[in-house]
Amino acid sequence: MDAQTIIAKRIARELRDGMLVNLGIGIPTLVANFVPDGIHVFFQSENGLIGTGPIPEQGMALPWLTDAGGRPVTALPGASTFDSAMSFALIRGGHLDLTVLGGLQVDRRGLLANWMIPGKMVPGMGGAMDLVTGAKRVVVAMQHTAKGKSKIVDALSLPLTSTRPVDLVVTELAAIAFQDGRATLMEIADGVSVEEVLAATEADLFVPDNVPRMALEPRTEP
Amino acid sequence: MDAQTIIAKRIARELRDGMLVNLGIGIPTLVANFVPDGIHVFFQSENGLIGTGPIPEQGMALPWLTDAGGRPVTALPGASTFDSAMSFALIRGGHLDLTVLGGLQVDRRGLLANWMIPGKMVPGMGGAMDLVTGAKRVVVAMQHTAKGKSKIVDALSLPLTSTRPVDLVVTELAAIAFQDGRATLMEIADGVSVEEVLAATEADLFVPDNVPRMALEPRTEP
Amino acid sequence: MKTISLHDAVAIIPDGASLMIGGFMGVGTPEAVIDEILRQKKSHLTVIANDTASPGIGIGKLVTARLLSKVIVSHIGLNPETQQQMMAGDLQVDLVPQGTLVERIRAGGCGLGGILTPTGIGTVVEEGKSKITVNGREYLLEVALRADFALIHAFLADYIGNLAYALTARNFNPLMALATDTVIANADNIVPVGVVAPDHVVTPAPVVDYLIAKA
Amino acid sequence: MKTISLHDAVAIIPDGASLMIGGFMGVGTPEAVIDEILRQKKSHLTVIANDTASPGIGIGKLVTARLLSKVIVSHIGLNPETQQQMMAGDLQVDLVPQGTLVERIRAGGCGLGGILTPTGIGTVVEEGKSKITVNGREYLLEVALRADFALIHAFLADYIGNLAYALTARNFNPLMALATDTVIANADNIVPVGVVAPDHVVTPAPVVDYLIAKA
Repeated sequence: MDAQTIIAKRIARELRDGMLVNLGIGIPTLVANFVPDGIHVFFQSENGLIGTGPIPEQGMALPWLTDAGGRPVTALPGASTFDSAMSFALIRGGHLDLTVLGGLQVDRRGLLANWMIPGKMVPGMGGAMDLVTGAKRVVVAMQHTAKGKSKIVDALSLPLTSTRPVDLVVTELAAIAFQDGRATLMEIADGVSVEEVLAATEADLFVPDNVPRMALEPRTEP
Repeated sequence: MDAQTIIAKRIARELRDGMLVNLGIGIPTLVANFVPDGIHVFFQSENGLIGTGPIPEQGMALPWLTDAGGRPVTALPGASTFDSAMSFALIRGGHLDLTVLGGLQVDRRGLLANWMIPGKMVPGMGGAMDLVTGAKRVVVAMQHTAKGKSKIVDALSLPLTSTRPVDLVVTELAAIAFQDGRATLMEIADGVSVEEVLAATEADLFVPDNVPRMALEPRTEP
Repeated sequence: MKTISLHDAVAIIPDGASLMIGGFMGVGTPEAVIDEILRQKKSHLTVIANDTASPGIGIGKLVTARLLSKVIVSHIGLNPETQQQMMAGDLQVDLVPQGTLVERIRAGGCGLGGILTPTGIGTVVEEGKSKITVNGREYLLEVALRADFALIHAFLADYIGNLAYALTARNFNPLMALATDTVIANADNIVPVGVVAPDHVVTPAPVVDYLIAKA
Repeated sequence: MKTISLHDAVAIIPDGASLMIGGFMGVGTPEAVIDEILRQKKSHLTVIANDTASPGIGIGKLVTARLLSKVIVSHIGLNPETQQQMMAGDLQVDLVPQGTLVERIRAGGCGLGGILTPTGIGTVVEEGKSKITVNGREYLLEVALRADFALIHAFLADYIGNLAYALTARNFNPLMALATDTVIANADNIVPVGVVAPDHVVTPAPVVDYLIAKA
């Protein structure tokens, strides 16, 4: 299984029935492919849609029904559309149960940097600062390392997204939770040892006595 | 002609084609009866309606299509309805061309008091403070005196509605404009002398050499 | 979102709760919910709403039954009983300019701490508030307002909780539906999911906690 | 409201004007108006919008043609030309969090001086701004934003200027339609007055200054 699929399947296990969820561009988008049967999740696109459905079949796209990347999507029965003020009222106002975003770096306390590399790449923060600041639960989906360097760092070298720490980081190696300013190794992926995770991680991790394997199969509870 | 009709007919001459207008409860409401032929005015009700039409015919009222006093109205073709945030966005945001309100007192500079008589009558300001603060033009419709006392006073004894002075006060005796902090007697009603107006007015009025009669017939220009 | 009986919805509300109640002079107020609050004799309530309607209508019924200890409203002029209880010191009445009230509620629902408005500057409304100058103009800082429960009236709901409103019964309802911990909606009509066009939904389903089932 | 030709609508816009342009990655941008701005070679424009789309789409065309001196946007990641012109110092790019941008535009249209948001606190976004504590939480004061012109795309207009939008093409359009001195709307369909239900109008006619006639 490739890294992206591992990450997406694991994060899909965070979904609960009735949740309002925002998925960022990239790996987070893949989470929508693994919603467990029997639960209904509302996916929000911050461009003004709740009830985002799959990519339309050939010939059935509409240019003004798109995701936040501008790509055509469909709308499920019960969808709603609204202006950008309502969209960010939902995000900033605490109505969003879960946001899944990409990350460039996460520090030992869970602080996230994901919107620019000074002098190199300045995409802008888009909705990321509001999402991290306002969502009830923030999950980061990212590869554990980039060019051999850990993305889970002691201190951020890139500009901060929000002073609100993220709750969970899921990589192809591990699931790491951030609570009370401390990073805890919650789960390790199949075929990966605790030592390998620690070696690939710059930040100090608290390692419980027993670290379970990362489950990837769909949750069956509602 | 009774005092209310004189006032309403005179204020109707302030209407121009395409204006967005809010009429308060009481005498201001009557202005809608005298819209000149050939012009189209948008009447806003602050409870969330543009395109307020006349009172419905017997048996054709709808309990959830009402004016700001809760009385059934009709909606003209091209009407729109919206929430209270949009309603006051229009009012506070400078989109309202004209508001016509009742008044308890107006002072020599045009400052209005119209929302409470301490210890006696406390209706609350409702939308009045936003309307006076935000509308492009503010016209007060009121009787010139109450219980023999002038309502156009030197200094307000009642709580202020807004620091923004009104533009015009129309009574059954006169039209008085407020500009640059000064009250000017613009027009006098038929059968009334300048001296009678001055006698009925506590505030100092500037009286031009020639004070024309208050015209009440509909304007014919657009 | 849970579908719930009228009785059970109101039973959730404890005495002393703060309620945002939609409506403008009773139009757009969930009248059945008001009647059930009376029947269950909830007391010491704080109500945030545009007005207290008139005796016998909407929030006016709660005033008459003396179930309220405080109201935050823009207007009480058409309910003499509110004025009498206020003058007698039995009911605390906080009067807020209507445009300020709606923005304070909206801010509460949108995660904003407050807004700057020119309304009220230089009047009794400014007492105790900060004044902030932006681009040479002075504004009052008005802070966000939230409550425990929102009592919402809609014209249409679908079975997952999307709401649409009718004409002037919309007013404060969609704003209040964002600004409380628990949102209880009562709709004139409940329709199958997919029947309301996405562009015509005003309150998206995920913000509604309870939809009152048709009796 | 005046109905006007596409040519005449754009001719009103002077060089150096500030424009709010609806759209999100080009979706909901009045593409025909963009093309006419290119044809008339308006220059030194300031654009306030969610993003600069991609090269060849919407606002991206204005970037490529180098007609802009400044943009105030939340995102430029999908337009490498914007990034290049910014790095080269040819284009001033003010990056604003999307939720803050939309509230600043809304404040400009609603007569508010600004809003308090938690977004950006503790980040580079807070530089030079006031921080205000409300109920123990710190907020940034973000001030209202207005522009000279709004370029609005609607799905439906009626002949007096009421506008309705389609699906995700709504986005910033209705907010910008309140926040500028002059509002120019281009609609896919212009329908007789009375055909759009009052509850389905999103932008009320009186705020629209010019409606572009169908060619």
